[in-house]
Amino acid sequence: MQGKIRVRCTMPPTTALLQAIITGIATGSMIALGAIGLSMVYSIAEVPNFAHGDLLTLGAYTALVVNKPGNVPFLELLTTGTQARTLTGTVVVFLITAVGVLGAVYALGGVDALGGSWWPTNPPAAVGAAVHIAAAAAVGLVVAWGAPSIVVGMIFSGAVVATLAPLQERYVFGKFRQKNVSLALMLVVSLAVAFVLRYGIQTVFGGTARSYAIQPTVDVFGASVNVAVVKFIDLYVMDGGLFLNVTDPVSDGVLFTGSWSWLVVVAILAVSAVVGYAGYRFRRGERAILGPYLLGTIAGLAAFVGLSAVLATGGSVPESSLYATRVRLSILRMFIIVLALGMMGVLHTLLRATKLGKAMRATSDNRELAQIRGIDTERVTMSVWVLAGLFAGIGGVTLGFLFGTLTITMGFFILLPMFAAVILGGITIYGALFGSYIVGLAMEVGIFAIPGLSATYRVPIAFVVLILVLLVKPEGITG
Amino acid sequence: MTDAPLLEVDDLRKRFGGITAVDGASFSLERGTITGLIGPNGAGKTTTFDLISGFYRPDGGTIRFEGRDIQKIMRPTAGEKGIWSSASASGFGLLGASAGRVLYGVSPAVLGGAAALGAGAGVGIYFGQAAVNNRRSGFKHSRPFRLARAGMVRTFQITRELEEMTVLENLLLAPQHQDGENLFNALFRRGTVADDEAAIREDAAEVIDLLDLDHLRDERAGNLSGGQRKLLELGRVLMLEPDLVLLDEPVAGVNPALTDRIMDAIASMRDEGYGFCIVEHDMEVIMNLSDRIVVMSEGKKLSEGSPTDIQQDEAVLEAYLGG
Amino acid sequence: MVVADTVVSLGVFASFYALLALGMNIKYGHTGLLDFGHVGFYLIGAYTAALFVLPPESGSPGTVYVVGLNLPWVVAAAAAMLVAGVVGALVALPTLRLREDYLAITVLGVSAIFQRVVQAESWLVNGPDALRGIEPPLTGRFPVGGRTVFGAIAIALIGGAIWAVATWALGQALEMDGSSGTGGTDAARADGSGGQESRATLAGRLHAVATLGTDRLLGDRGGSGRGNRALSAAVDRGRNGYVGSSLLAGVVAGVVGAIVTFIAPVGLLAWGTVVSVFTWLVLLVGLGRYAGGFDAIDYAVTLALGAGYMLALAPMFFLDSLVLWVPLTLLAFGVVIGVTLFLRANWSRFASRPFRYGTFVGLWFGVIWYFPLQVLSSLRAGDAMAAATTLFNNTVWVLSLSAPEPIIGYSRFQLFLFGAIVFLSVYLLGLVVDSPFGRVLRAIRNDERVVSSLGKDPFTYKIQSMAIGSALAGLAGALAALYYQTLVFTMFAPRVTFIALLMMFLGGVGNNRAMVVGAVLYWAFEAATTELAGFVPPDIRENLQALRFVIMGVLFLVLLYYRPEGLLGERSRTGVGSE
Amino acid sequence: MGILQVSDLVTGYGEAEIVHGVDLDIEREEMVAIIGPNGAGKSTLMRAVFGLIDCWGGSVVVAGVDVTDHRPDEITKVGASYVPQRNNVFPNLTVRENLEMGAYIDDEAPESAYEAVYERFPILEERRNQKVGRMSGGQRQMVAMGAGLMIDPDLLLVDEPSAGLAPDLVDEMFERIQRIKEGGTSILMVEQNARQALRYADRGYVLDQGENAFEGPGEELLESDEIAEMYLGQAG
Repeated sequence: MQGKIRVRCTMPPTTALLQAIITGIATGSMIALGAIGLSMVYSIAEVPNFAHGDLLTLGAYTALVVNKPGNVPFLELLTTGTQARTLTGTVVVFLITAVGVLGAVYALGGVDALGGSWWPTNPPAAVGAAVHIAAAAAVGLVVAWGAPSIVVGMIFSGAVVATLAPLQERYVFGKFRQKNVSLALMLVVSLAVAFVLRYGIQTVFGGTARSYAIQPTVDVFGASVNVAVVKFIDLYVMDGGLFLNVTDPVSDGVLFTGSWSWLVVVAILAVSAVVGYAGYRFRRGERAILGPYLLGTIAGLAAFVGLSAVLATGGSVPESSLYATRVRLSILRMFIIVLALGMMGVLHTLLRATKLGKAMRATSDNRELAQIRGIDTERVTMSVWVLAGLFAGIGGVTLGFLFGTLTITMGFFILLPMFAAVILGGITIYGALFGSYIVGLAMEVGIFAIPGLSATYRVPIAFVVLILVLLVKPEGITG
Repeated sequence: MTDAPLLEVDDLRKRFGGITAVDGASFSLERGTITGLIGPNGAGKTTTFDLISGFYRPDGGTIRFEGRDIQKIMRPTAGEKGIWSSASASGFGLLGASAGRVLYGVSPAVLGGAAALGAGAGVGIYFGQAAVNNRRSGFKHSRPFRLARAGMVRTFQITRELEEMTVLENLLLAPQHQDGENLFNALFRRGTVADDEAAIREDAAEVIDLLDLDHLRDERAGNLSGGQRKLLELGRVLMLEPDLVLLDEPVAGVNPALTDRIMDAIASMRDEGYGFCIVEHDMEVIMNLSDRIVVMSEGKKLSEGSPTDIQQDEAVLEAYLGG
Repeated sequence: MVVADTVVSLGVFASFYALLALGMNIKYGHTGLLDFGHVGFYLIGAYTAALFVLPPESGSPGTVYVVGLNLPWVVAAAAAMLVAGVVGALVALPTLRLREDYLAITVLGVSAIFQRVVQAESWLVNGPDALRGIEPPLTGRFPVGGRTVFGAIAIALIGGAIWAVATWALGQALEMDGSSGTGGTDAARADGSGGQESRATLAGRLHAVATLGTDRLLGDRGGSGRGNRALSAAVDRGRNGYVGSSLLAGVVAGVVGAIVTFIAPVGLLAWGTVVSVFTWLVLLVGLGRYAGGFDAIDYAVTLALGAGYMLALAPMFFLDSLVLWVPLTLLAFGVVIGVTLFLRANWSRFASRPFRYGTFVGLWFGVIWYFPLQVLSSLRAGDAMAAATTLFNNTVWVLSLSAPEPIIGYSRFQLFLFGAIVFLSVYLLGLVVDSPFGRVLRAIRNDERVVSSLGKDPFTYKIQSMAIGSALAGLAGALAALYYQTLVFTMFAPRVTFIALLMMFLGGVGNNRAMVVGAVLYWAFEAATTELAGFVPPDIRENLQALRFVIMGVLFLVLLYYRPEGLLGERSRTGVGSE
Repeated sequence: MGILQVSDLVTGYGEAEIVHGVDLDIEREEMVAIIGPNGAGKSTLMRAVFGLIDCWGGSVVVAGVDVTDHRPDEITKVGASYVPQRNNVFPNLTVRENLEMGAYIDDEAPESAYEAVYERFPILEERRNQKVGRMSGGQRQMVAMGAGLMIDPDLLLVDEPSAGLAPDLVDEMFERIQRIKEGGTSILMVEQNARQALRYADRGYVLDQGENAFEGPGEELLESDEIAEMYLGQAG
């Protein structure tokens, strides 16, 4: 056959565009981790919080307490090595976590909140207190037990930052809001808070870069996999069908191999489409947590992945193929995508299914009407800060994990794309998610598409996109 | 064009979201007369004002001021087009040059060529978007300052005084074509500016005198009472010497003594040849002051005539009291 | 220690930061445009000036830049202003129509873009590496000893300028006395009785001497000890009274100084002493005027408090162990702050004029640091001669006496140069702000829609405001480039914008002169904390330096909350003769 | 004991005093209309009663509880509910969610509360999962009313229920309000459409320039010449 180009494929070339798109999705997820909290605070508490990036930094550094206590000032006295703690040290970590959890609850409405006043049902104060204390103790135990794992570090950071973030509202932004200051002054105030936070972290930790102590390899299906190093995902298109091969370049181990004949590919696609559409039909007209589009998409994707896995047949790397491509992706980036999706899922459920979430959306829509309807908008505002802190804590640790090093300015550099995403989304929570992926994709695809552009230009590209969009629609995409 | 009516509104339409605020209103008014615009709440009077004074873009219909379509008045001048297109050209030229640099290196020829290409693209983009705006989407300009320059000025329902500036400064701000408003003059032709300023100060002193604001001359406008603010707004209008004045509720919240003074000032200005269009809820004031009254209801003109006609018009009463 | 040098270099920093704050003030204070990307224009000014000044061939190995024009610094500074202004206008074109928060964030993004371009494009200005070799003007000609032609010219210029400014300031102080309202003066006269009178005459006499007779020549007779008639005449002439006679006096003093230093071996020393002492006297008169009705008790209390704050630092000097002095110092500080707050709450004198009191407490603190503290170590060593020399050196701040013979070092010249630029900028901006143009800007800050309804296009004014503000930032950048001589992209972090905002809010939003005060206060704090950091072990010095930013941030928040109009407040504009 | 007593209420915005001492008294299961020309301070009065702006003087008592200057959510808890004139729905929430927000102070609104609202406004059940922002003005008004009724209030304050409605819908709206009253809820409404409002109301208050001008049974006020004069003024 004349038209077919046979590619020798022991090592397929990287398709830069596809690679850029996938990296872009990972970057978008990374931005979304912070943008969720930023947009919540911006739209509901009406604070364009420049300190949000530094909350992420705070989260990243806080995890050191669990992960590498030997590097934390004062705590180093309670350690026996970089990672190992004395019993006192463990108790201290337990106490910090428990106090963090209780503090976050306290932020929702003082002592009453500890008694359960923020619950949808009004329990007796003793019951509420007992539940809260039990929960705090449980989280504390998990953290104390699981340290120095980085995942536990995320929980720890989440709890601590969720307690600290509302303090900004209580002691700074709330005070200024009472004075009815202009939005411009609020921006200046938040810039000052950012300054205090950033250099506060530097005061404690010093200016040198830090890093987590993490086991880069985990066991997956018996194989040892390095999560931080990129994996090669090779896809081959052949006469007879598709072949997928996932390898670990370090260990040279093969993580997954599968091949599908064209017939099977068509069947999988068809069945997935039918399942997706069925899911859509099933929910049509409903606006629940799982709306028609969401359910359809999830069902379709699940069917696709499940069928693909089940119907894959083994094989070996083909000698030649019509087309071959390689995408590099680390487990870590995959994890970030999954984490972002998970957090969005939690947020979505919260906003759609819980009374608090609905009150948040209502307050964001029309604060005064929310008050008229009997919503305690102050509590809603505080809960938004708690959530934003929680997400910032978790997001910060993830960032530190991904970047490899923790620096004082890491949060600020991610803040700019976050703001671009939030403004693109017209300062709504769902818009911010959308904006995050637009910005993430624009950054990565832009670097790829413009030859000669160095990677330093990622953030500028985000802003060029933002400015171009604002030129056309000054109120943002969804605004 | 002097025989054209001072203001002619024809089939004016404006929608906000799903709500039609103005739905085909037409009326006209003449020099040297006071026209009252009344109607129940939500009849679209203030929106009509905003449309006439150029703060909103109409969805349909035309407004002519002294025979000229206000859209034409608000169009950018040649000078503005020049500034915008050259700004666009230099911006894109810079972009082109940097792109050339990134793609092909530092040779001056490449840089120059890329810059020129970028500049050309910039000019093209500017005029292209203008053309698309005008032809395709029926773009309507909203640049109220051009209308004020042409001689039509408005006041606001909720007074908008410059709170941190004094009464005197509020007045001094108003006159058109002040030499000192040009940065170059302010720095290098200070003599001319000082003369100009002295003349304006004299005018302002007269206006202050006329409106009896003497004792408040150096008071921050933010400290004035509601009625005094209304007076101050009127004073700014006087400083401008326009042909047509649109007054949005000039006596709302003003005590009776001040109301009389405002009414006298309006009447005497009318006699000097100013045209007025007034929205006001105080019926006594509007009936006494107006030469003609236009009644709006649900975004349309319901009726038009002399104050006595309107008072006897059953349809008007119905509109107010409801069916 | 001779700390006059420290103070002079502090003044240099303060001068170009004052320009940065002035630019911000035009944008935000006068027009209401919140520009979080201000540093971007500072960057553009700095690099533009650098490229204009640098020679075509790279000055040092490993330095690459696109073009070196080797032009004089004046051209470079002008170009920096022009380029920064034009870029400011270009940035403003698309962003100005946005909401204020979008505007702030978008321009912050633009400044981040500028910074990244500098960092990434190594052909442009040496990329991530430092751009070195920027030659400040006339460095080779300094220090001057006086007995050369160039030295005489420099001395004539520097001395003349200082003399003129000091004379003018003295006149202003006299005027302030006259225009502070009849009521105030009467009251002051009533309780101050004879003392007040004689001081007024003393200051008047000093002014008469300082003008070197030129006031008679010009008929500038205000304040020359002739009582109320002359004073009111001075008030009538408005704020710019004394300008003529001050300038002329400056010229005369400069020429005389040049001649004296040129012919006599001790001329420079004598000239420096006279000029320095004159500036101290003017400062004293100014403070006396600012103090208003202060009596002995007030002076004593403020002195005690200032000394208290200084004493609170004492443990630091005498105890080597960090664990010992930190808590002690903090405790002592707590006590003095407690006393201050107690006085403020319970003592009507203090409560009625907290800022005046605060200023004096701070001043005494500074005075103690500047004079007695510096000779302490010499005295302890029993070296009275060294102590006297130090004291003399610090007093005669214009000269550098460390060399065998008195000289004028480059830093003095730089302060004079930068100071003159700041002075001129403030003066010109004053003209702009007081003109109808400035009136429109302030109207836009109040309510854009009114401006529009009065037939003025707010957009063109906002563009001009952005251009002027950015040009000033560019000028600040140019001076910074000349001062640092080395530029790295990290110098242009968003932190700089924050500092400019801080200085603006510290001084007073919308008040141009207050920008200088804000800049000086900021750098005083900076210098003081740097000195403190010298007392801690090097390994935690970095933490301490971060801590001072935290303190700065907290103080900024407190300031924004309790006194958003700044320490000096917005200059009142109630017009002339509002009494 | 009436459901609402307002005595000598003074309030305004910023420095402008708009309501200068108004008295109102509403009995249980009574429907009262406040009418008056534009700018008479009707809506301002309502907002002050519901705690959205500060009262400068006077007092507000709802169901025997003094709620002067209480927060709106606290006033809701005494059994009062308010339907503002504009912006009275959450546009990004669905109909059902809007209703749920209406019952926010209840732990969990019983399904019967929704049923009751759906019964009054059947169209809302049909569209319960639709975003309110996409609905017409009339339907929005129904959503707002429905949300106001979710807590089965003793007192319902309605601001201009007929504003922005097509003429044929106005009658329908008043009839619905009438039925709500018959269900045992006292109603205070502010209305521009004086004639219609007085036809349905038991009593009417006329406000003029922020003060009580007339008060009386609806029919009586309808006949009054002075009212027409107040609306249109007198040429003199």
